[in-house]
Amino acid sequence: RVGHFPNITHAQGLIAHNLSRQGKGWFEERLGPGTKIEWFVYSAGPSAMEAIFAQSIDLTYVGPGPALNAYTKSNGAEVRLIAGSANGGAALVVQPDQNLKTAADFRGKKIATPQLGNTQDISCRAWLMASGLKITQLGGDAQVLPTQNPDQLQLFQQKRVDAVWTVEPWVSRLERESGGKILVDEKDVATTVLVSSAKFLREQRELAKKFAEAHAALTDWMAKNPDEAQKLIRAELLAETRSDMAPDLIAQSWKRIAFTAEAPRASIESFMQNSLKSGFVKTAPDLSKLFEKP
Amino acid sequence: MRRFLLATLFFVVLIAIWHFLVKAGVYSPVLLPSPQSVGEYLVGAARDGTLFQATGVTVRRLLVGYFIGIMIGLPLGLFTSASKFVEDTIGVLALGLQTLPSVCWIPLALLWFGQTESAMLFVVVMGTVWSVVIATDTGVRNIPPIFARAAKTMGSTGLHKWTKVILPASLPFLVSGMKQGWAFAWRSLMAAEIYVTILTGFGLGHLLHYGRELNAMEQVIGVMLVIITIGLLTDKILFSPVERFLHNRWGTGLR
Amino acid sequence: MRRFLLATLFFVVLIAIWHFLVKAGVYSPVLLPSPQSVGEYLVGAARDGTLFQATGVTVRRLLVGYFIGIMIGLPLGLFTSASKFVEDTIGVLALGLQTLPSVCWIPLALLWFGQTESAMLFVVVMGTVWSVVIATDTGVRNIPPIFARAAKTMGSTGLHKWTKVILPASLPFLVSGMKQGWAFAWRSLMAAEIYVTILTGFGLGHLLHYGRELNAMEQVIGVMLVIITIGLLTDKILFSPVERFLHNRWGTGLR
Amino acid sequence: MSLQEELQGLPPAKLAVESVSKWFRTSRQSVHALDNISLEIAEGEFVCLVGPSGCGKSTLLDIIAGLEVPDEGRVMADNEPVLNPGRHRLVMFQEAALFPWLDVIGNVMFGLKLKPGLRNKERLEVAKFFIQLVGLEKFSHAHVHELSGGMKQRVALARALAPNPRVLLMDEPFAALDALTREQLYSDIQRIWQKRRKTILFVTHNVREAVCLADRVILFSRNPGQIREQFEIPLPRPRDINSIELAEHAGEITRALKGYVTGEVAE
Amino acid sequence: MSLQEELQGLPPAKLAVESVSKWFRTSRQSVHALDNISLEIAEGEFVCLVGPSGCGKSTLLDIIAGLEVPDEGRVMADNEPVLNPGRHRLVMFQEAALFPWLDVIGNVMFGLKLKPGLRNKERLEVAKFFIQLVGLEKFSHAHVHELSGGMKQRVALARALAPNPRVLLMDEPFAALDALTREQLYSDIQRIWQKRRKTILFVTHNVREAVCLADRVILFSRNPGQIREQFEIPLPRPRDINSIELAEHAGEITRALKGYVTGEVAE
Ligand SMILES: Nc1ncnc2c1ncn2[C@@H]1O[C@H](COP(=O)(O)OP(=O)(O)OP(=O)(O)O)[C@@H](O)[C@H]1O
Ligand SMILES: Nc1ncnc2c1ncn2[C@@H]1O[C@H](COP(=O)(O)OP(=O)(O)OP(=O)(O)O)[C@@H](O)[C@H]1O
Ligand SMILES: [Mg+2]
Ligand SMILES: [Mg+2]
Repeated sequence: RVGHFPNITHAQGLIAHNLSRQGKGWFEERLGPGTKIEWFVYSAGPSAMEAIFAQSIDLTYVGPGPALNAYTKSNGAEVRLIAGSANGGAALVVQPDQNLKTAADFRGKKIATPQLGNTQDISCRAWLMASGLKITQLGGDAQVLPTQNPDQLQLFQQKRVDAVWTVEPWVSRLERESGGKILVDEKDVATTVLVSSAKFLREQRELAKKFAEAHAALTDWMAKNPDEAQKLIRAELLAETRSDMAPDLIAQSWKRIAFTAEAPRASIESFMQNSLKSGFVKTAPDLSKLFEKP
Repeated sequence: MRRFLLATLFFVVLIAIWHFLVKAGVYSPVLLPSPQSVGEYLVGAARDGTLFQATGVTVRRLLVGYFIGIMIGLPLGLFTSASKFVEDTIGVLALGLQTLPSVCWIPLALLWFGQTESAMLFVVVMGTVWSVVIATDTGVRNIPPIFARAAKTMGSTGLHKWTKVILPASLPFLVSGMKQGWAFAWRSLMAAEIYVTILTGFGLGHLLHYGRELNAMEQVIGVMLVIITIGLLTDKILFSPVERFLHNRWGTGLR
Repeated sequence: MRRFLLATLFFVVLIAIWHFLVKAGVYSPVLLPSPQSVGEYLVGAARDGTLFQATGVTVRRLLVGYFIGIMIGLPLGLFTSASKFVEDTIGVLALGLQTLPSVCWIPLALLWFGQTESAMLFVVVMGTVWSVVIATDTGVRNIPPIFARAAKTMGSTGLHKWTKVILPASLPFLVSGMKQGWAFAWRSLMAAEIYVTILTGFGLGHLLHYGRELNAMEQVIGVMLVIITIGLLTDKILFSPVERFLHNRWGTGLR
Repeated sequence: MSLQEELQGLPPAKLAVESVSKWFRTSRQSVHALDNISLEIAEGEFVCLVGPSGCGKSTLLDIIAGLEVPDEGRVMADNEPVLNPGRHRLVMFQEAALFPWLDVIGNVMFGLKLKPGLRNKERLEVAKFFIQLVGLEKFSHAHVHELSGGMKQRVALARALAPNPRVLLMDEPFAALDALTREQLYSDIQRIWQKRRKTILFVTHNVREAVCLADRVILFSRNPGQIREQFEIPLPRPRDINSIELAEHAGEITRALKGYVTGEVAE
Repeated sequence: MSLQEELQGLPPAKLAVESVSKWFRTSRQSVHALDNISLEIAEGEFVCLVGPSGCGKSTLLDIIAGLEVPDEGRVMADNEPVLNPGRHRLVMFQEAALFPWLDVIGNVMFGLKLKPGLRNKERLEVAKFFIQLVGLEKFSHAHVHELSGGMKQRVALARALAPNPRVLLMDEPFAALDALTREQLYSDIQRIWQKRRKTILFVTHNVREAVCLADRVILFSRNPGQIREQFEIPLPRPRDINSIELAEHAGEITRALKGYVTGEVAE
């Protein structure tokens, strides 16, 4: 039982789900006969993590933020990060006519992030603070406005925000549809990881191991066959959301995302540091149990 | 006939205003799509079956959830109005719980039902049932006491009194409560469909959500129109006849 | 007194069941936190002021939005019940719009008001007003016609008729409608606070939402308890006195 | 305007009912409630309507008041067609029709407040006068549901009399009252009527009551509602309900009434 | 059970009101509605209550029915204390109190359906019989709001008579009816009562009506409600309301009634 979101950053999940749908399941073939994969689609991290807690799924693709939260909340008891999935794809997009060059230029400006305390939000705050701006949760020298992705686009178009720090496909959409310029491109920051419930890992380590291997193989295959991968993604997105995504948008987003099965240890740790700095976490949790290679 | 024409005219004017707002370019066409593009979306989605399928899934869930909500809420409401103890416990709970947004029920639903159709129904039922309880309770409390007195002296007690006197006497209130309950059911289901994604069925809530996620405003507005239409149809099919019957029987609504 | 004790006992038993459910370890403690941890969260949040501040912000928005919703919905409902034309246009719109989930209003709110307090109020008002319109309309239509007749023959027309006869005569219905409207206002505000993040105030909806985002179920349940409590208090402060007054005047509710 | 002047008030109105017919049609049946009724009531005349249950008396009152629209014919008040209800033609309904959201004095004040040209103190004074007239001064602030049947009817009476309308249409105003309260009110009503000279149309089932109060008694018959006969009552006022002349007139009318009914049966 | 048998039915009950007092207390005032009322009604007796408006007649009926609890004293029916209302002591209220969600025949059937030991066909037969008795067979399926005042009261009468209760408590059942319909019903009620021998307590403001129907007439006075005098009516049945003996009795009672009231005023 595996979960993922209908997002381009969850490419492995999308592709594998689509293959299962076609009856030529990627994981099914590699996990040995008799293994059935049930796919679940989530629209947000907390739901996916709740499903892990409720033990209605065993594994899921999810952002590092919710994964880390869930780990902290359960005192390291219930979730394990078993592999990376995608890095990059997040960027700071600014209004073209605002002439914003450095963090210091953002004094008095409004920056939208997808969600209070999520990866981009924290990166944004850390980035601003790094250049001496004072940022608090509800204000400071620059206003960091947690705003839902679709609304960001709208507000950006109306020029009601000066910049947006967000992920694909929104970065590409901001570029294409509102002429946004990319100021900061987070190339090696993790955006998606593969998480497993600790119980599943304990009880079926063999299976988990095979799954992680298959996941890595899939990631390699994607790097070699980008066109086919994008076609599968588009088909799956259409099936799951009944809404079509333009192929060139997928292609443009694709360029900015690096798919990797490597567990993004460094990125998670620096995320942790940033969280500490921007005051979202009071004490750093012990991350030692989080990473576990099956 | 004249009424119908006037009403149609009104809606045509509304659409025309919308059209010219878009034409005037006050708002970006991405944010406010034109009536045509919404129409195109609707035609397209209707052609490939998405719309009917999603509507079918949603309406089925809605009816089942609403029906369960009423089956639970109505008797509970009768109990709260009948017994001080139930009033002080369930009644107080209902008052508090009816203001809870549906999102609160989702973790519990997942916990108890897992990722199933039942979880979704649970959210809808929780969104509906308390308002039905309260409407029923209020309805019963507002019955002119002479009806209950007349019934009692003819020997009506217990179940007979509740089903043959109290319920029909509070019907005007109940129907108004049921209408509100229906709106609650809708809104809860939309929340449930957005938060509990399950594979057993793809409903209008999902369509709305993903339309929004992809900033496909013509999809969002198209789905909104479908929801509005269903709301209107339900009123005409489910509630209007009952209301007409009531007004006819009670002699009210004449002005 | 005995009533009070019984009711208290009931809630103590509820909490005890919860406690033992958690103790038994049937469900993950992350999803179902113990009463103690919820209590600790509440105490902590009360100490550092978060809770009071958020409650204040939310209640202020709620009251303002609800009040505006009633100020718009009540007259609109009177109009729909008074004129066939308004009934066929605004009335029909209200029937359709009341089933729309609040999330549908967010893009429009942002479009028209940007990320401001007004956008949030707009969502709350849109969530409340249609249900108030419909409740008012139903209330007016269910007035025993003899009241209107008696008033007319004494020369009451126009505004006087509406304010001195129709409104008071439909009060029992209106109050029940206002109660439902209040629940709608709450739920819409929670949705608005989840979707429209603005910096002018951090409300209970945000607290709830971030609790969920951070998998902090004790925060979610803590906020739920606060919402339930506010719901109960409002009922006791806002609605109960009116209902008592009504029952006293009409001679209903005695059983 | 003082209370005394107020008690005199406006001139009464002339009513003319011109071949009015009314049907009530439902999905199940059609009731012919009034059949070609023509009737003239002079200014300041006191007319009583007597007739069997369901013959259309209340319906006629509603039509004269402007609350119902006749299917045929029309009603003229002071040579103007009646299109709408209005405070110059006030109805006291068969049911008390008191407003539950107002107390007794509030109900009596309701019509007074709609009357222009009075100060609020005067209104209150008038209201109190009429509440006292019907003997309910102790219950001024009682709620409607706390009143007995007869008390409700007395409040409705006070509410109808207080605004001093030019035409008063009363539907069995004394039905729920005991004989003594009635007799008291007969003389009060006559006194007020003589002072104020208003046009009154009064429905009753009590023939003696009709003879005691009316200038003219009109007999209705049923199925469809029609005027059968009219009786002038030339007795001097004030009349005593127990007097012998009155009883004779009443006897005559009662006989006529019975005749029609038995005749009706024979037809 | 045939319709004939059904019309005979159960034996009547004996009622005893034992020093009952009742106050109505509101935030504004306290009304002493009944003051130490004691009253025995034999099996199958027909008793009429007469008294001024607001003297507590309806309240007494409610207490006997078990709808109100007396503040002092108690009511015994067949030597059992009355604690709850029940179908053996049926009240016909002062207001018609018909159920708007049922049509005329539905209302009349309501009480019948609660009576065990009857087949549905028989119930329908009984209901039709009583609807015919009150002359509403044409309106069997009319809605309540389509009836005239008198017609509502007749439906309520049919509803009260149909289930043949052992005790019938009637509150001004003929107030809204014309003289002829009344006279018809006087003889019908007497006939039914003689056949069925039920205990009847009957409130009226019409002294002649009381004398025509009752074995005993009880006079109430007001403030607080008390029994003032009782009159046995030894006239043979069936009685004619227009007979001279009846008028004499009525005159006697009316004089007594007036005496109390004037006496009251003097006190
Ligand atoms: N709203 C209505 N719908 C249908 N029929 C009606 C309506 N109002 C009155 N009727 C019918 O019209 C006829 C006359 O009714 P109306 O109330 O005028 O009688 P009435 O003379 O006042 O009788 P009563 O003395 O019993 O009050 C009755 O047969 C009644 O059933
Ligand atoms: N629910 C109540 N609350 C307060 N007072 C009441 C209530 N019911 C009756 N009363 C008072 O009790 C007294 C007696 O009322 P009741 O209805 O018994 O009079 P009644 O003899 O039936 O008069 P009527 O002939 O006018 O019907 C009245 O003064 C009335 O105001
Ligand atoms: Mg009438
Ligand atoms: Mg009474």
